[in-house]
Amino acid sequence: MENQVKTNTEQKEQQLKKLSKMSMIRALLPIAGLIVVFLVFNVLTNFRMMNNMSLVLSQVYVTMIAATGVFFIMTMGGLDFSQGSILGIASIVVCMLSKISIPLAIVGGIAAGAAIGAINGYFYVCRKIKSFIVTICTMFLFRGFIKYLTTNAPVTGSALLINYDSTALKVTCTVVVLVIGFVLFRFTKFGTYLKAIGAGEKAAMFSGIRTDKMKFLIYVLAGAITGFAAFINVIKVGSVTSSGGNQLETQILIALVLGGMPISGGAKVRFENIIVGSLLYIVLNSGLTMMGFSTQMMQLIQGVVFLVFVAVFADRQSLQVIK
Amino acid sequence: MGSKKLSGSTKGYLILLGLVVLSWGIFKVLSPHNFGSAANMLNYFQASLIATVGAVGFYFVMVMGMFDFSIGANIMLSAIVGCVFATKFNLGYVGLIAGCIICGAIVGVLNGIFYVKLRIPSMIVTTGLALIYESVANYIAGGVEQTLPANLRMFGQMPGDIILAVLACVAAYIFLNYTKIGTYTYAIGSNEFVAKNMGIDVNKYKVLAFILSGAFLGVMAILTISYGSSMVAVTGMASMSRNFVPTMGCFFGLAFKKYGMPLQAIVIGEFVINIIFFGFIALGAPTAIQDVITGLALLIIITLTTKVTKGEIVK
Amino acid sequence: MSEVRLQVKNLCKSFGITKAVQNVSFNVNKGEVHALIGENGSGKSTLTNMLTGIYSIDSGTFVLDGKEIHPKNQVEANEEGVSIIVQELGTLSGLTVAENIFLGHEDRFVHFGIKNTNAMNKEATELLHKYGFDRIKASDIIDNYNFEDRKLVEIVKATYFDPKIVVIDETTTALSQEGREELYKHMNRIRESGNTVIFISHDLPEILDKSDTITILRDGVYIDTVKSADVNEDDLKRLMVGREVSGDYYRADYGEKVSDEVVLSVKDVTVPGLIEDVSFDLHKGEILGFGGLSESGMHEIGKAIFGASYDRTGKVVLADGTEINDIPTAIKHSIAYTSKDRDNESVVLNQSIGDNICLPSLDDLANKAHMLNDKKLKEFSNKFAKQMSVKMVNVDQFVSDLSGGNKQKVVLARWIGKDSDIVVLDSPTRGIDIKVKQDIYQLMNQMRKNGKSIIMISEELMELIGMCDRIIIMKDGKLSGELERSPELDENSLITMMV
Amino acid sequence: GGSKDTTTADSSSSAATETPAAATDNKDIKIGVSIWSSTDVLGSQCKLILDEAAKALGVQVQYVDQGHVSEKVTASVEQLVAAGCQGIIICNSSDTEMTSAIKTCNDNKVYLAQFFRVISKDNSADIYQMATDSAYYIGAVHEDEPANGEELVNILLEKGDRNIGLIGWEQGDATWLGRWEGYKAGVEKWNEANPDDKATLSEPQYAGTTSEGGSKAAEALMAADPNLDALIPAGGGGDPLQGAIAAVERAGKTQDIDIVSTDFLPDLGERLENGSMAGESGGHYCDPLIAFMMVYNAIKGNYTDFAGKFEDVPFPYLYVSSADDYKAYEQYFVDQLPYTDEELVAMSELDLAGLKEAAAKVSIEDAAARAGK
Ligand SMILES: Nc1ncnc2c1ncn2[C@@H]1O[C@H](COP(=O)(O)OP(=O)(O)OP(=O)(O)O)[C@@H](O)[C@H]1O
Ligand SMILES: Nc1ncnc2c1ncn2[C@@H]1O[C@H](COP(=O)(O)OP(=O)(O)OP(=O)(O)O)[C@@H](O)[C@H]1O
Ligand SMILES: [Mg+2]
Ligand SMILES: [Mg+2]
Repeated sequence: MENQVKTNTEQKEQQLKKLSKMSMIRALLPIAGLIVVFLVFNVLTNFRMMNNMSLVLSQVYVTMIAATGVFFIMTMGGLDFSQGSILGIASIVVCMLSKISIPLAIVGGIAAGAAIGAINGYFYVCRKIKSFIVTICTMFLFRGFIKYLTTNAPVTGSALLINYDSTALKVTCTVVVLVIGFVLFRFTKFGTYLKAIGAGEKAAMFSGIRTDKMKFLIYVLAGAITGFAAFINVIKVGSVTSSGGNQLETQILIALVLGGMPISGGAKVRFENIIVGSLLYIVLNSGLTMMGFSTQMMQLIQGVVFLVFVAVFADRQSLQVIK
Repeated sequence: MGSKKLSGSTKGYLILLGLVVLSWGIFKVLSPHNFGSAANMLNYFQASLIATVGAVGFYFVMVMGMFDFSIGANIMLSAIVGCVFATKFNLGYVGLIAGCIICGAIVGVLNGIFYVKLRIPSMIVTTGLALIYESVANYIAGGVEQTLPANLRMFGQMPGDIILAVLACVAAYIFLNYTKIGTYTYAIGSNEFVAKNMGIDVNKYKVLAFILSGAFLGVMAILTISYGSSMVAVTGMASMSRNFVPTMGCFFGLAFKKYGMPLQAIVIGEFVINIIFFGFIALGAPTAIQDVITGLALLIIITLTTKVTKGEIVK
Repeated sequence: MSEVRLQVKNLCKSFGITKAVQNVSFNVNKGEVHALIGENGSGKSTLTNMLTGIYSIDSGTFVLDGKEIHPKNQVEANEEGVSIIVQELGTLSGLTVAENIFLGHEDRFVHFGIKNTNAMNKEATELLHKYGFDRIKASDIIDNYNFEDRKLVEIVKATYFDPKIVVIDETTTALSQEGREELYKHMNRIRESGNTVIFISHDLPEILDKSDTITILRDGVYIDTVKSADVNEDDLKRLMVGREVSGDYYRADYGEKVSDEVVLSVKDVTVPGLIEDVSFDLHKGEILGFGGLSESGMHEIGKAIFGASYDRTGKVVLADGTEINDIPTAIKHSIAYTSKDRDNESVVLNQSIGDNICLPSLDDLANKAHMLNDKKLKEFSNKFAKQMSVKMVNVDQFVSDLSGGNKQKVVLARWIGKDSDIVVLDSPTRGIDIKVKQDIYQLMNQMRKNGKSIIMISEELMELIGMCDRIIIMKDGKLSGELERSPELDENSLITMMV
Repeated sequence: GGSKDTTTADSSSSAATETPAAATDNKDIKIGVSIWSSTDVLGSQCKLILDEAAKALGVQVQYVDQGHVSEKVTASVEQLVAAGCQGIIICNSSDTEMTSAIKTCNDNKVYLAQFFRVISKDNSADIYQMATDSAYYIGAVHEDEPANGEELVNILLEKGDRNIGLIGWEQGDATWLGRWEGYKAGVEKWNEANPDDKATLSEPQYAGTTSEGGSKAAEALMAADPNLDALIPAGGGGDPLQGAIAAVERAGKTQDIDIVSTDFLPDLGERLENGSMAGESGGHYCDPLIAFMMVYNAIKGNYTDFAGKFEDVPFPYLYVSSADDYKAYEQYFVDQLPYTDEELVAMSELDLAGLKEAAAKVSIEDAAARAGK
């Protein structure tokens, strides 16, 4: 009897070790996927992708920066569909202020993004409305503002902005945001708190986390980060039209999910999800474009590839109910 | 004094009718000449019907806690298929109705099956599938707008549109209140585990909800193309912009679920949004501001109907 | 004389490597209340869940009235004449009372695909009337009713069709005295009508009082079936645990003087609808117990102290004058709290043991630059998990994988790690077996000796009597009496104050 | 799929520029098209003629749909460059996007021409200068939108319409703004000349690019002004126009409200006959063809020295205001493409001045004449 118990626990230990190994592998799967996809496209396009890496990457910066904020939101179990409108509004602010001074424009963009984030946060946290309802409403609302502000002409920024459009600056900004995000997430209590809120908000609250304050601030932070991304956007684009930032939210969602992020957040998220996901998204997109498919065919392939990737990467064990 | 304990649905109706009267009153005062006559109101109501039908169907999916990003793609694809059936295959109204509804339902089946079988969150699955539907719609349409000839546009005007929409809403009402599907929809939405233990085939009913929703979106497609007369197959997720109006209607339904009158709330809610929308047009406000108003109005109405309970967990 | 109703034959069920039920065989008779007991995780629920189609059977059979049954879900089980009232909440919000009662059996009211709601409501109303639950209205949304009434609806749901066997799985812990009486009444009625109740409970006196026959399981293995009349509590404990369990796992000391030093005072605390104008002091090194019926408001006391109750008025003040109004302040001033609702309010289920233990202590563990060090965190959580002897593979394991008792240990490890001076324990031994209980009592005693102050809120009167220096009894949201520690104290003296 | 090119194609982006003259084989030439959508009505017409031209010349084309979202417009240029295009034609949405586009092309030595669009010399002087200075930016093929707008308004005014409702598609879209300017100018001129018989132009309603949007906008305009006697759905791919017509029909005002627009409908002839349409301008789907030819010739080394130059190529609209007009249009622009393969090859061999001339000449008569010979 005693013996049996012992072997039982040993077995169990092994099984658990196996399980944790499995989850390790699962976490590595998107990275492997990224590498494979990258190689496949390079072979198919005669390594043109490799040769033009800086061009391919130039589309990743805004998505990746904005995804960092959304990553935090999703970690704690929320959603944000207003990101595109935030980028649009913040870009307009950056454009307008850039005529006065560039640093002011950056600060203004961040402030505008943070303000919209605060509005999201207010309705979500203080009025207890589901985050996707709130953010879909604000997405609509601010899209209206963008259209209004661009009715007579696109909002153009100062001509000086273009001087900032260098790969070095964009890379630096992205890396800075990512590194700060990573350090915060991984090496301070901030990350643990976020994960705890995502994994069990009530228990998190009873462990002394000011969950409401935290949730509110994260929405503000995500808004601010996207407001900063607006600067990177504007130095390249130079102006904002009524569709500025359109569908950024969907891109971010797809990117994060491709990166292996569980949509319900919680303890299983990894910071790599942002980087791997954004890169995977861009590589897939650029790769398919380079292959020279027609739009329809490309979209068909995109849809299938996306579903296949998610079906393979998704960690269903941790989700008991999949909504 | 006496009305201290109003029944839930009475309260709900009072709130909604109050909103109708309030929004009508405000704009009538501000713009008495070109707003709010009985004929105008009928027009506004008609304009609200299209989204109402979609929202009413989508409610089944939403109540179960799932989401659908392929609404717009579904409407687009169904409208194109219906139009092709009606015109290219010369099937007339039969083709239009059958084409749209069957196509919508098939899209629903696909959404449901992929969601259930792949076990991926519905939000993600439907995003991926929306890409595919758009592309398929484009292959069918071949880059030409599909135009419904004037003699097939009965559902774009009085009384055809009202009849179709009323039929659809009644059907939804019956499904929700007088069939097992309705009960099980709420059961699954409330607690999937318990529902499963009660012997409910959760997956089957999830797929059914998607099919229902899809078929109603098919009806919405009929109304849409009959109203606008043509449909073009866009790509690059541009169809997503069609998602939001039905979704917002659904939010009304969710907000008023606790009063026991979700479908009615969707109907009246969409009407209110349209009253406000046309009110602003009558005032000559720029169109862009109307999006702002729509978003804001919805947010405020939901805020007013949501009771804030401290410590409640909302995701 | 009694006829066999159900034969359980060589039943087995494993979850992965956990052998939950191993080759279990026994008989259940007609017209009896047949109790099923055993420690946590001994396989009781697994067994009855197989009987009612919630779990599939690995091997073995159930023979009901001579016929093998293999229900695939609850509805099929109902058709065979078996129903269950589950441990957790079994009603669905958003549905009406009638819809809940007939869930899965709507077909009776469906003609040509259309459900006849009126007929359904009418029948439900009649049933509710028959059961004497007239205040519950069939057409109301179930959300309008509290937990207790919802359980009553479940009783109707599970028994209205006169099933041959009704399984009642730890339902009583969720019910107030009143609700329990209601339940007992119906158990009796079922027995009298010649049908059978399978009754699962951890409350041994209740088992002895209400059941005719008792089957004991241990670690998924069948141990014995005995007549209630032939055994006493100690016999049952021995059978359950497999060795002699001494009765003295409570603290043994009496007459020790508690310090006069007040560490925390609760002044005129009111939480609308729950507690009213409550005031008391907690002393250093004291274990202060709170007893009462489940609805008496005693659970809210813990939350009120911890700053976790909303709409609270009145004051909770520490010795140094600090007022506690929210959780972070409470934790910062060395107050710890374990909730009755362990899975929702105590542990973050889908997070690792390590993170759970470190969560409130992260500020202390961070360096001057607010940076955390993985190694340090791991050492910290390992240390306290080991100290609490949490059964785990490592601290990276998710809490959701742990058994109830081990989850509780994780919660305690967290607060020991935080080195809290005031510890509020709400139902610390709820749903926990004797071994772990013993550990927890020893720990409390140790903490007391180290000068910590403990508030213990419990529905188990024996542990209050056994552990507390002082017991406050609550009734209808108010303090209704206070008792000092003494060997003479017995349950009756508490109960008279409670009801 | 165009991924079968050999290794020569890979280094082509640089090879093309170092030795521009005729060194490039046609099959290695890849021209990128950055377009709002290659799948909607106007977009697929453009694609049709571009594909035909590419086939005739034996070059590859590659499309990227950017939906006129600024970020995507600039990204599309990068994607096309990365895909190995040696030349790109682009329909951007705002002038400022061209800064990044030109920069990307300069950096990678890829030729660039605009279609349907031109950088505004007055409003975006800096960008215009940058384009002029660039050795890779060739020029722009574009319609005179204000003139187009004025022309359409005049058709209405001459029909006696005085209360004109305006339906735009996307706020701030450059083409729309140009047309709007024209409508306003037309009405202003009329009012100056006829102070006693003034015309009014409504504030625009925006329809997006859907037919329901058009319907709703038209209904709103009709509701807001009961005396409305004319509608201009300014564009948006044809769907808003369809919707607006449907709304007018539904309201039973077909005879009372005249409609003009800039998107051709499949049943335009019928509509001009029964009065549900008063006039149309269109035929502009050949515009990208000219840009394509410019880029093609630049790659081939036939056109050179773009630094310091800005090739401004105006492209005429075709106006159709009677059923007969439309019949001819339908014959030469709908049922068949206006140019045969040989004509396309011939066009590619024109010099720049010749090409400009060919562009200016595009008309129904011209197509008829060429088809007749
Ligand atoms: N769904 C499941 N998956 C994995 N293991 C399970 C599952 N359900 C039960 N177990 C395990 O099976 C064993 C028996 O559990 P069961 O729930 O039957 O115990 P119990 O006797 O009802 O205990 P309690 O008194 O705590 O309710 C335990 O070890 C438990 O952890
Ligand atoms: N839902 C579950 N899924 C997977 N494994 C489980 C589940 N529940 C329990 N287990 C595993 O079963 C093991 C035994 O659980 P069980 O409930 O029998 O413990 P126990 O010995 O009764 O402890 P305690 O007395 O603390 O409840 C646990 O260690 C856990 O790993
Ligand atoms: Mg257990
Ligand atoms: Mg159990």
